[in-house]
Amino acid sequence: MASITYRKAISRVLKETLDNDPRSFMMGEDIGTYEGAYAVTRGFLDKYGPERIKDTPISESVIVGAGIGAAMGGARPIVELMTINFSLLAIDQIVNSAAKLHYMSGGQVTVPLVIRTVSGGGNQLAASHSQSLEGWYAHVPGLFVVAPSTPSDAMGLFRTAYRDPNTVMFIEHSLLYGAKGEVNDDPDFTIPFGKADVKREGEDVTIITYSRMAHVSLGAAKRLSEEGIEAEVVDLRSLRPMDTEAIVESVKKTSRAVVVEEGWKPMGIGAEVSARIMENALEYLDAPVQRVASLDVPMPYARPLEQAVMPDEDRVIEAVHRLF
Amino acid sequence: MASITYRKAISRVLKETLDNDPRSFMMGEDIGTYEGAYAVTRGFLDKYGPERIKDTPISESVIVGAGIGAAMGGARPIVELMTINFSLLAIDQIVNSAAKLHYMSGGQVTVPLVIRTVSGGGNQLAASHSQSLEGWYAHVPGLFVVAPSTPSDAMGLFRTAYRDPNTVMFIEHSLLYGAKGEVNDDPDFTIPFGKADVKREGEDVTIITYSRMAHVSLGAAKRLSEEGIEAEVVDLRSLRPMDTEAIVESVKKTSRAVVVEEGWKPMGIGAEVSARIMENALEYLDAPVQRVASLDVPMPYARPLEQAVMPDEDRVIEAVHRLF
Amino acid sequence: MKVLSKPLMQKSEYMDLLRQMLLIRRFEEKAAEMYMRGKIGGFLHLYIGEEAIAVGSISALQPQDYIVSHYREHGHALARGMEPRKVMAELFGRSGGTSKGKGGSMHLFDASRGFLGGYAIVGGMMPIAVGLGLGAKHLGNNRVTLCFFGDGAVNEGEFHESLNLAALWNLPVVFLCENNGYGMGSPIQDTFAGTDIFRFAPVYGMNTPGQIDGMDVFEVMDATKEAVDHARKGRGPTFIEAKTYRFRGHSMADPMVYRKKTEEEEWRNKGPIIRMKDHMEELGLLDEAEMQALEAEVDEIVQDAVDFADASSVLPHDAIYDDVYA
Amino acid sequence: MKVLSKPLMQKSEYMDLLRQMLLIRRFEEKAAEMYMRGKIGGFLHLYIGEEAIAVGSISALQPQDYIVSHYREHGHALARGMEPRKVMAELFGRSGGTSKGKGGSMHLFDASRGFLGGYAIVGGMMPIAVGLGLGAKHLGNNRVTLCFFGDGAVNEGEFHESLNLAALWNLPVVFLCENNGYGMGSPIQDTFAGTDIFRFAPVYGMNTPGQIDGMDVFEVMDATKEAVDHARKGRGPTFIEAKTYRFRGHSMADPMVYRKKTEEEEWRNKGPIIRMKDHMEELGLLDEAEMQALEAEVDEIVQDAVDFADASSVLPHDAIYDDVYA
Ligand SMILES: Cc1ncc(C[n+]2csc(CCOP(=O)(O)OP(=O)(O)O)c2C)c(N)n1
Ligand SMILES: Cc1ncc(C[n+]2csc(CCOP(=O)(O)OP(=O)(O)O)c2C)c(N)n1
Ligand SMILES: [Mg+2]
Ligand SMILES: [Mg+2]
Repeated sequence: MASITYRKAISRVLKETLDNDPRSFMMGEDIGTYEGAYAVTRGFLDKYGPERIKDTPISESVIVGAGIGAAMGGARPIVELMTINFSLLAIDQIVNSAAKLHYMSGGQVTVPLVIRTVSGGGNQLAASHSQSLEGWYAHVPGLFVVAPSTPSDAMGLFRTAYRDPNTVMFIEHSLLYGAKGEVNDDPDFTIPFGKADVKREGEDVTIITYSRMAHVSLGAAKRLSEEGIEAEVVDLRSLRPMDTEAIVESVKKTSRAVVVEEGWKPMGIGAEVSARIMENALEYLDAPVQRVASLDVPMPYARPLEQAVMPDEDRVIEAVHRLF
Repeated sequence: MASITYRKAISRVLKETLDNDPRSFMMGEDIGTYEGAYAVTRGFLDKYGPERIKDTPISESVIVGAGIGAAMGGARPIVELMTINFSLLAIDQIVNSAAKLHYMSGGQVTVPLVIRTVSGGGNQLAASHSQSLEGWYAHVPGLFVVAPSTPSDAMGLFRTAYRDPNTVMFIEHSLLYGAKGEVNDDPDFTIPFGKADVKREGEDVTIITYSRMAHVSLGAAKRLSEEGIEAEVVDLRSLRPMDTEAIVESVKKTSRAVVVEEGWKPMGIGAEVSARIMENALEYLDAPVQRVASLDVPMPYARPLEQAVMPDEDRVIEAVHRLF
Repeated sequence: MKVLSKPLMQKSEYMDLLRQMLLIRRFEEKAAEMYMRGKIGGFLHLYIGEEAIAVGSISALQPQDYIVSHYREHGHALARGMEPRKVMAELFGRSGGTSKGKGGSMHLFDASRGFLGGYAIVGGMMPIAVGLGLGAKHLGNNRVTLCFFGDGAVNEGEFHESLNLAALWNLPVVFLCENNGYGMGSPIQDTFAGTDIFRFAPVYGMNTPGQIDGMDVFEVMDATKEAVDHARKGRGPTFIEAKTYRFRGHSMADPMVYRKKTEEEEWRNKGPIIRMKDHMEELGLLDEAEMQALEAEVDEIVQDAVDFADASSVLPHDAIYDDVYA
Repeated sequence: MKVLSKPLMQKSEYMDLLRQMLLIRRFEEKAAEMYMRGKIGGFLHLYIGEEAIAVGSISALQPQDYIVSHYREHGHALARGMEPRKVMAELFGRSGGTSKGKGGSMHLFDASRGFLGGYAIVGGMMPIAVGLGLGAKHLGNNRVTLCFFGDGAVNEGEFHESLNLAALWNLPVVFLCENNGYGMGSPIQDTFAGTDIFRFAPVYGMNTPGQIDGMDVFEVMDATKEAVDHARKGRGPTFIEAKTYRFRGHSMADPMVYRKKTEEEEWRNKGPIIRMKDHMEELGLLDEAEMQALEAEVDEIVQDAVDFADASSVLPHDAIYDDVYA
């Protein structure tokens, strides 16, 4: 067990993959010479050469489409879309091809493709560059969607994603690359899809969250603890499939729940979690499930405004208070 | 008051617009010579000529982008995307430009654009051509999203959409074009955004729905009535903004709710409605809000399978029964 | 078709090409009939008139090669040797279909023959073709990918992203544009600002024979052979524009208001089957009796396909959940 | 720059072009400084080295014309006459900024000057430029749209969809590709299969002067004048490829590992300002004192912009909800 950054963890598991499976290669914008917009692939081009670390044109649709084709043909591409905002230029390929080819072919073809991308705000990149759209992909049957919050989860989930015969959206967060955490050295350490992780135990309220908001929630939980409220923090990790059981189990214990997400509220992850609690644990609730999400606006550029738009510890605490 | 089809109603309100506002024009794939994939623009090219009824190349991104630009410059384009499935090829322009330009410019520019498109399944068009993705657009601040279920609603909402200075996604349903209904002859009859319509009153259960599923729900309500359950059918009509008040008011009266949508369940319209009821009317509920949605699979081609995937009266009734 | 004094191939090879084109023609005619009778649903895009392209080009492939196509792909499927029974059953939405009835007319697949799909999103197959080429290159398995698409697809951005990447990475892909002059009801001159589609190829530094006669099965075969060869030798992609015409509407739902009858007539007279037949007759390779025998043979296959499809059951409802994930 | 024996314009016009380029240069240098001091956040893409393009091309426009650009648009904004104060305040994220601090460096707008945005999605401004042209044509207001984008944007499908539609509908749009040889860290030859971007134009039947020297403000001005004229006369769009170089990194976050120092040096020596200055000196239009006065004038404007920005407040939090809907 060593403590490394989220960036390092992803970098390491990518290298491990490239080392172990000659069918694998990476492609994306500026992952080679530039070494990655978030420096995840630093040193990769030197180590693996341009045939396996492929810098692409700025052509998101063919980047993903070519990943699909290569995967169908037996190669194991790992595609990087620089951010989830740009994935909108490839969303047709993801949704209409990757997610559906297995089904439309009656099971004849598979698309074992991992699409890595970066979600979230917080870098003052303004409205078109600060979105959290992973919920859209999790809407679509045929895809898997994971969004790790820690180095260990990133490694465990990446291995599962890579070994899976389906297309997996692997959602990273730009503000987490520097976050440190312990990782398991076992190269066979994997985390199954659809398994949430209780990142903190507590008896009084359940906070369901994922990705960067898991950290915000843990911060809030710590402060709540000081006032005597013990929050259980359930990190979904996997958005499709979603671990209803873990959510319900925790809510049955605490009778109160808050969902914290960085995206917009309507038709978001929080709505889904709330609806699942409604369906599976209504009778256990002492108060209505609260949703904490970004404000319902395009992201403004100015730092104080941007900070006010995204959920923070204060807003999580406020939501918890509303339950008591 | 005359009874006309949904197709005719939309056709009529489009003509009225073209007749009254010289700034307006239409553009889209095969709306001219071919007279529209769903024959909504039959006779338009002859009547208005190619300068106002513009057949475009199959280039969804520039179709929408050009609509945005023309709207910013003071024209009043009405853009047609043949189906919502193809809107994925234009979604970047819709989400990253149309929805955000007003905000990113600090209020300097506006994008008064109506994007008409067709959602839903039921025509055996299989997985990539049968989706109900309007919830995605309703996720995005900066857009308005409406999805009328009747000729009258279509006319009233279209007028509001056209007169609005923002971008509006106007969602039609291919299986509704032949549906008839009374329409108001007043050319100033409009329906405000964010106003649901109670399509049927009832005391026992609330069915919240929109678009074609409003008809399915009404059918179910009729049958439920025969067994003594009076369902209130709330047609959202507008998905952004969504009429929380109408939902809550009805649920307070009935204490039971089912949400019926044609799209997939996770992060869908039903999730959102359920979460809003959770937040605003939990204490009034006698049973957990139920969601009825398409099965969580890509749409199969074979008719019996397709029919089994989409919600029908039986499934709505079943969901209602679960509440008692 | 070049006027020849003597055959360039074995008679059996001529017969085979003719048989394939005829099979497609009759299959499509039967499909239209079945659609009218409500046996087939959804969209049905017939390939009638364009048979020479599928038959000519696919004959240039080896068994390990890949094909991807658009939604007007019955012809490509049959030319690749996919079983007419299974194809028809797929159109019927039955469990005996190529996708067990889940894909339908627009989504034919036969992985065992490298037929990796009809794609219903215009242009959507092109990035995937690039990927198949990329995968083949990466794995070093020497497979070539043949990618069919229409003239309308040229206006999708993906067309260009695909051409550029294939050329940039020198991938073994043959892009074959079936230019039938229309995208639904829109004539190409109303949607494409240029005059010749193939002229994009040189801008990307891509090999191209230019525009070829898509009604001439030999011209298509030769051009594709060269392109496949080029790809197989590691020299990269080729762009072929084959001029053709669809004799029927865009789909069965097409009201057909946008074309002149004289134009249709003209093209019909240039049809691939009529030309092949005349050509073979001129060369003394085909007589009336042989032609009748061939028709009978083909009709039987098609009728058998319909019988098979009709007898095949629809998948049970619980199979709806299969094949979502592998 | 052509060697001339006598000036082609008034001295004041020369001075004006030089002043504009210098203003952009100094503004950008100051912005870099402010970024390092934490006054500016997000991405900051400097225009240093490319000034001749913005200044030359925009000088060919009339006040009613439109401009759209990418995220590297401070130069275009200033050349259009947008107030440096407001631009700097926008970079600072302040209420005195062009978008009240909501847009930032990548999203400058000034509707009063027809400056309709910096766009942060590569290629995203091109369809919008087509639409502005379409709107102008529809409304008959004779406005021309000038659209800036980089060489990297050429590989986005939207580039082609836009060129095609503009050419097809004969719209008054000037596409100006700022080919600085790189998209982030990727040299164009690693991402574009062709050799010359402008060669797409003739395939679409679009007017083009080909590749011009983007370091020569006059060449840019002349080419754009012709293009704007062409558009204004109803003859349709023009495609201009201007060769240039960015002297700095892609953004302030660029580790700059991918370019040779010698290459950078070479281009710096061809820089637009140095060339203009030399040119004017040769023609006897500029002496040392005038240059110093100009620098002082420009420095003062830039310092004033910083002072203004610094004094401007951030919007109050409740203004977050404004401007979502009109
Ligand atoms: C992205 C997308 N846009 C629109 C459509 C609707 N559509 C189906 S086929 C077609 C015309 C395509 O024409 P072409 O590529 O020339 O092929 P052809 O039908 O002539 O063989 C259109 C517009 C679609 N399926 N996908
Ligand atoms: C759709 C999209 N993909 C990727 C990016 C990330 N990105 C920002 S700028 C850039 C390079 C663009 O290069 P070019 O068009 O040559 O313009 P330059 O920066 O050289 O002026 C990239 C890849 C983006 N903003 N949008
Ligand atoms: Mg065609
Ligand atoms: Mg560049």
